[in-house]
Amino acid sequence: MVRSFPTRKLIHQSQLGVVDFESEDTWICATCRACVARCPRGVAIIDIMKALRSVVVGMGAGHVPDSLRVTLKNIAGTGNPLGEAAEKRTDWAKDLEVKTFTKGTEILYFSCCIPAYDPNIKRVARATASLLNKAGVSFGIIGARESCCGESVRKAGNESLFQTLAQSNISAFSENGVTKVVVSSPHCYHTFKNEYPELGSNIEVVHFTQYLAELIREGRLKPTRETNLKVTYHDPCYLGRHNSVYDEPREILRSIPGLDLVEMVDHRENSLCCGGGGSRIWQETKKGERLSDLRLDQAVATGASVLATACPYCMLNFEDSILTSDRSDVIKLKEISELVLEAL
Amino acid sequence: MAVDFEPRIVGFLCNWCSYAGADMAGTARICYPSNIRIIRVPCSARIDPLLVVKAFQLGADGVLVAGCHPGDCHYTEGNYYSRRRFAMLHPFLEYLGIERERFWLQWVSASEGKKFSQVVSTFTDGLIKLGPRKAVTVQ
Amino acid sequence: MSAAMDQTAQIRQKARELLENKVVDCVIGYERATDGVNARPLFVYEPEEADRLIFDQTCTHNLTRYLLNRKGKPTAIVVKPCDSRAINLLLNESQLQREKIHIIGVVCPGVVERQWRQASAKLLNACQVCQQHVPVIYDVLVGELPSEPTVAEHYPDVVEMEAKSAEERQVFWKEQFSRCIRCYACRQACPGCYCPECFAERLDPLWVGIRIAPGENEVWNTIRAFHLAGRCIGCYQCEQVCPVDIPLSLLNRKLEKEVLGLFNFQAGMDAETSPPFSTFKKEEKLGIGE
Amino acid sequence: MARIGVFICHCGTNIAGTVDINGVVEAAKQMPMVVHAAENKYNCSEPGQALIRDAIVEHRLNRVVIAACSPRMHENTFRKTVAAAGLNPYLLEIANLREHCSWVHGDGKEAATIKAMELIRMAVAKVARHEQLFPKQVPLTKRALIIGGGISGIQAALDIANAGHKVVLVEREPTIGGRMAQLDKTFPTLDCSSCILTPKMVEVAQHPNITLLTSAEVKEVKGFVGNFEVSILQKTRKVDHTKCTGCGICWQKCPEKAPSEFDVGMGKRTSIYIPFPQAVPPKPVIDTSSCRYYKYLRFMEEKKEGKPPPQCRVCEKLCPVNAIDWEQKDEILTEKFGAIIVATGYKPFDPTIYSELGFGRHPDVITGLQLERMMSASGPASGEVTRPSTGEHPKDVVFLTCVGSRDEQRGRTYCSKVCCMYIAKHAIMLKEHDPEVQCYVFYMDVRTVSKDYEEFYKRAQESGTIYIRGKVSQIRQEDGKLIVRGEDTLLGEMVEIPADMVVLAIGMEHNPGAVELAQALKVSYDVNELFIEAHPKLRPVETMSDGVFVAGACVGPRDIPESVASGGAAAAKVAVLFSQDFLTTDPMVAVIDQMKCGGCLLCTKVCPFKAIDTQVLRDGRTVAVVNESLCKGCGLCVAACRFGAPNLRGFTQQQLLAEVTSLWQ
Amino acid sequence: MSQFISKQHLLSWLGQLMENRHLVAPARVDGLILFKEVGRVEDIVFDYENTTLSPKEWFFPKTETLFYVERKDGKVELLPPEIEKETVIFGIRPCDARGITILDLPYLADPADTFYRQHREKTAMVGLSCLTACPECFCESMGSGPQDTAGLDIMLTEVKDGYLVEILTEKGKSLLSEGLLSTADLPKPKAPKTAAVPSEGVVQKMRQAFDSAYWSRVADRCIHCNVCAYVCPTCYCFDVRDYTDKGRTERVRSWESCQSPGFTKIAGGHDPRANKGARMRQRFGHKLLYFPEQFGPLHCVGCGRCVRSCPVNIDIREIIEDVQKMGAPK
Repeated sequence: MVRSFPTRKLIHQSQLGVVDFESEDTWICATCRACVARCPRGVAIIDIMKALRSVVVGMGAGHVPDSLRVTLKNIAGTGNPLGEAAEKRTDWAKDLEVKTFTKGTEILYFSCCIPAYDPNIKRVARATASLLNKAGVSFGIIGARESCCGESVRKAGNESLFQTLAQSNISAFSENGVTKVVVSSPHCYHTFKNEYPELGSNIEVVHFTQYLAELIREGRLKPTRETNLKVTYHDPCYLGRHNSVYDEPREILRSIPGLDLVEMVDHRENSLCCGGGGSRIWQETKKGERLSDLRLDQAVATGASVLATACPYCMLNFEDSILTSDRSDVIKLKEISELVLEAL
Repeated sequence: MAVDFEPRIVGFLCNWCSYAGADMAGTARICYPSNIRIIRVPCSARIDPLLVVKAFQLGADGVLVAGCHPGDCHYTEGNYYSRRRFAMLHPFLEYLGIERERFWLQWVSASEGKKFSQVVSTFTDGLIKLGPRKAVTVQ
Repeated sequence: MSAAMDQTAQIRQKARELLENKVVDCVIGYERATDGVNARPLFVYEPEEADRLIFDQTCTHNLTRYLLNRKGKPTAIVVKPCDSRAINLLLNESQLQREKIHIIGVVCPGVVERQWRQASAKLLNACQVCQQHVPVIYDVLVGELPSEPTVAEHYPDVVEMEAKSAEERQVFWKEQFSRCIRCYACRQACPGCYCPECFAERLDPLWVGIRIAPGENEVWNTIRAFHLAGRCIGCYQCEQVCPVDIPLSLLNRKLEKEVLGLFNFQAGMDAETSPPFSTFKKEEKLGIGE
Repeated sequence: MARIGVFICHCGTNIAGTVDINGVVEAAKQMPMVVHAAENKYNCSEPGQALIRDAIVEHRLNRVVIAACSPRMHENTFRKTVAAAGLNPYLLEIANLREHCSWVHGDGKEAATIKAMELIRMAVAKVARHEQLFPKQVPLTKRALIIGGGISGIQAALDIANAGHKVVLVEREPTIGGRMAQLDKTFPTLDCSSCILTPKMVEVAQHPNITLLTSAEVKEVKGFVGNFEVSILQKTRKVDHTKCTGCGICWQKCPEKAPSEFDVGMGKRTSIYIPFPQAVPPKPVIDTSSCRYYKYLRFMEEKKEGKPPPQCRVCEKLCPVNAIDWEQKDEILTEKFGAIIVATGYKPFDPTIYSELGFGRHPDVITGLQLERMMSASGPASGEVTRPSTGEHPKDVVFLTCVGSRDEQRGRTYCSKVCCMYIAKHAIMLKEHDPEVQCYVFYMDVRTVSKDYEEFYKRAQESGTIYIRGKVSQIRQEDGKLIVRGEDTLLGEMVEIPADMVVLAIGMEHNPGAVELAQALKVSYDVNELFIEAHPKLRPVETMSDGVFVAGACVGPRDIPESVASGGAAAAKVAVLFSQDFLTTDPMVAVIDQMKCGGCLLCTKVCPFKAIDTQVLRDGRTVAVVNESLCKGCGLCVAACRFGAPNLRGFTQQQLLAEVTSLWQ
Repeated sequence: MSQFISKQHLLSWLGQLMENRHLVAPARVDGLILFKEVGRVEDIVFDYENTTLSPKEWFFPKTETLFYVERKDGKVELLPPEIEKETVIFGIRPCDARGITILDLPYLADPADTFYRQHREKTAMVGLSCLTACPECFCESMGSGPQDTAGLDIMLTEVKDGYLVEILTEKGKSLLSEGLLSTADLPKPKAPKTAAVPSEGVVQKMRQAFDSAYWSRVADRCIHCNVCAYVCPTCYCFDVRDYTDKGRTERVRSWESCQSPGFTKIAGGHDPRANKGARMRQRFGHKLLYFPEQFGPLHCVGCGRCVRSCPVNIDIREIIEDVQKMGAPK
């Protein structure tokens, strides 16, 4: 039974101004938006959580969880949460012929830091890049000039770091004449689409599943290989509930011949969060309190052999849950672009 | 600029909202400059652009038209039409040399006594700053 | 001039045909004026007279004026594109019945300024920025469709006048209006001015006296233009007929530009769309009263 | 020639405190056409009015200017004073020296006095051009139309009919009774709903002054207060109600079954049916979508292959008075009315959009109204509450409040007022039906707003119902039980309750077709498509459109006492309207000079009240003419017209121009 | 031997006149040539065919206050306006001067119009004969001519670097001091030929054509814009109305024309000359029938302004030819 999280208590405390910033509760919220979607009073609960955290980070009222503090320092220093060197940002694309973005290239592919640096999530960026090559799309990456989108940084309450990251990304985009960006992570998608415009960016933002669905519809990519896999799809909160993108991923999966798509008991707008949003991905979650374990049980309960998703943070959490509950033989974890690549 | 220049202002107020708002300013004893002369009309849509042009021809320094907030009109649609009519007259008068600050359209509801007095004071100050209408002599 | 030649021939032939089989009782067109250079309106009642009809670059008049309160059988009329917009205006304001008019539409490359006894080559300033070379409404079309020349700025003169300071504009208009002799030729030439009793002739309420002086002239010219807001179809006959050459089109075109900007409406494009002052939108932001 | 009298009021010190009254009186004497000017301590007082009356007679005044307080305050008082002196009440103008001068220019006495003089000069210039105006008498049809046969409509109909006026009650459903007829018991007295409703329904049916039109809808409304012309669509019932005696053989023998709308899916009815036993009129209608004969006719029409379905027509054979009439067509009736009362009621909220609650997926999740039908003795289960899935008696019942109310995400921000109480009623009655039942109620707030409601809520708690403060996040089906998962905010923990049955307390919503009716009646409606009253507090049953009244839940969620009260109130308003033989219209309306009208008909397009029609003159010209009963006197046409043909009496062009020019005389 | 004045002397003479008199002369205004009171001699235009508007407005002003009525301490007072300073109109063409003499007939006939008479007495006319004639000039057919001196006080005829001077009236004599004049035996240049218009017997022909349908045919294209009447040197119709302002009533007279819609509207709203044909016939009837019958000469001086200004080219010469061609009335 996952620990019940006292949202209303926190809201009421902040109303009365008696928030206990020392308590761990301020850092529990994964900003999965289930509460905001349901609140009959339209209360902006996520913004309140963000505000509480910015009091801690900004005015030092409490203490930031260690792992998060380290990650924020990395992002401030090297522009990515893992503290890797900025130049190595494009190593994942070494052996694939991926052009660097120049003026006139049609779209910029923004992989997000995890697929760029994390060894076992690199396959997502590589699969996406090869799909774009296969479809003959004019795309490029801007490598070192690009830094973390800052979505989780802002949700962690570090507004000033978010502003610097956003400004540097926006100027990188405008310098290179970027007009359209395709992203792998729903978190980058969310912040580029809804938060960067506040700072003056007006480029077109498309999530990879939306772009891929279009490519398949136009016939520039034709999944032909027969795969008799039973697959269930997990709606990442920032793609589904935050930005109501539900149908494209399913359309892609159904376009793969022989693939049997089954839905988990909680799906689409009622999907259960993997626990990675709102900078939770950079924090330790005690065993037994990991939402991704619960979500994995639901995936297994559908009898599917493959759990598909479209978010690097979800990939990290599910990868971890599969290992800790050693069900790697029961269910495989695949990103949507991997499944499509295998079916070409 | 004459220090004791007292602009002559004609105010057309709609009976149901802005005239009542002016009454409200009265009952609340909120003072405002006394240059405005208020003419009561049933609705802001009753004010014929001819009346505004005639007022300026006779020598008015400023004309204020006040009506209900769009949506509150006692006759449901009156102020929508007057908004369109004066949205056309305003740039046209400016084009003919009557400065922008001399012709105002303002929405004042029956409870906005305070706002009415502010509108009149700002309007009057603007006109004092602008000075009297220039009597252009033509051979 | 050959294009004009065959347009004239087609018009004459069309007019003779209409008159012979009694479709109409009169054809209104143009004929050569007594100075041998310009054109003047012509009312043709008999088929033989059809050969007096001409059409060339000097046919500047807007003939639709003559259609107002015509009784009896239908009338045929030669119509340039700007004139055709006047027909739409009058249809929208239920002054004409469509079945009572037979429209001979003429493709118009633009007409020249009317100067007595001199053939001027300078296109009317309205024609220089005209974006409509084919009538918007016609029964039969004379002349082939030219390619539409696109004109970037449709109101260069108005923009230039708007750039002036309030002081300059006030002096400019005061001088122009002081010349006005209140002959009301601008009203008589305009298809949009058909009021049974013009506001300027009203004794009670007395909007405008008969004194021909700057004060009264200003009210007359301001309100005449404002009564055409959202209705002026841009034939600018008022400016053509003004004996003292007051640039009246500068007034009308300012209102045209405002109506286009605020309501995206152009007068006379069709007879159905309701003109700006006859309708409204609840949420529209018009930059006034906010 | 105008002989104007100016009466300047001290208003105690309100005006005299700032304005130099004597100076103003002297100035007034010099003004054109002023023959008498006097000051008065209090114009509006009895001695003050007497002084005015005497002065009118003594100086043979034919115009009066009162320089005192705002016309919005005492215009009518002074009109009566002037009329009492034998002068036409409209030959009067009021200069507002108090609110617009002395009270707001206290700091500049000298400027205030000059302004006072100029305000009077404007009033004098305007009153000089006033003409005599006479209110007109318009004949009045003393017949009332009531749209909607629910409890409010019934109450209004009975009250008006008992006041001696003819009434036509139009109801869209085959029977009157509305939502209340679907209820079993009513809170807080728990008396049986049909026992208190059906007598009133019968009274309506038998009342000589009431004509009842069921299965009928109002299509179009023309005209104005006192002279409405309404076209009503009488939908065909395929049964001739003049012949039918309501013996019931047909609906007993009809072989075809269809889901009963009245029982909200809890029961079935025959194709030829009366919605419920006590229906009024007790005469059936044929539902052509499910009737076998019509299925046969449709089959033949589409000329499909294969064997045509049976013709049936059992009802036609068995009917002793052969009242079945297949040829009966829809027909439009046009009737004249003096007043209209809208009582179209509400529609229960459809909770399917709450996907997390599983309504429509789990059979045991039902709405409050469905439970009501189950509990109703004349209902499909004749009072026996069973779980729809298994048919057993439910032991654990969970109630959810605010389903479709107080929820911004679903666009229903208002509280529906009755759900908390009918949940308490259900809890009490379930306990009476079966003492082992355990009821749970998930609530945000329990609202007990009227007399004996709080005590009723306490009774429900005492009957063992557990009230849990919190909202339910999800309902899951698990081995035959419904797991209701929600948060108990007082404990601060999540709770899960295995339940046999879940009842959703659905709120009230606008009735479909409300917007079209509102537009036909020119009554405004709000964002929730509920009718808007003329004034929420002071004129709750009137609307902005004269002669049209509203009652019951079509204005907003209302319980039965309020619906009955508003029905009665609307009826009272109609009775007041019908108490006079003629309607006097406001004389300050527009008038069009047909010599000046150019026939462009712009005024007919812009008039908000469609009060301007066209008329063809002898010389064939089409000109505009004002219908003085519809015109509200806004003057929009006067300013819109280029010809200057229309003029607004009381605010003519001449008067307003005179006011403007008087400032520069 | 005729008197002569050089260009410089002429300019200095005009400069002197300006000191104590209003000097009105043709000046360029926004591309138009109009008679205007000039402040500087340089503004005067010498090479022009004719002004757009005729000089009649200096004798019969566009708008004029006839008298004021004021209520002073109970009494009602009538205050006629005074015209103090004298005016000299320089550069009048002979046809316009002839026009003024024609205006004299109705205005100075008993009972004379005091305002017109004051203007006439106080205004001197210095004419400038025409060296060239425009095609639409037909002054000779109307009893005038390029060198017709009727109505003028001084006639100047341009010759090489100066002007021949003919002093015609006492007023002219008092204006031009001898000193500036010298003598020159230059021949008078030949008068230019103007187009002939068959004006003989047009009065009888007009009376015959009174009921002809010709008038409504011609009037078809007329838009009744009053321009012909306002530019015409001989039209003299006006409208009179009273206006009160600040307690003072003023009787105002302004130009009016038989073509304007309300001209003949009588009480009750009836207009005897409502249709276009009747109004067209009224204009040309007055020019060619009613005026000659009442005063003698034709009421047109052939200046051609109405021919130039009419937007729809209703040409009086064409009308006269058509009327002459008309046979006996049907």
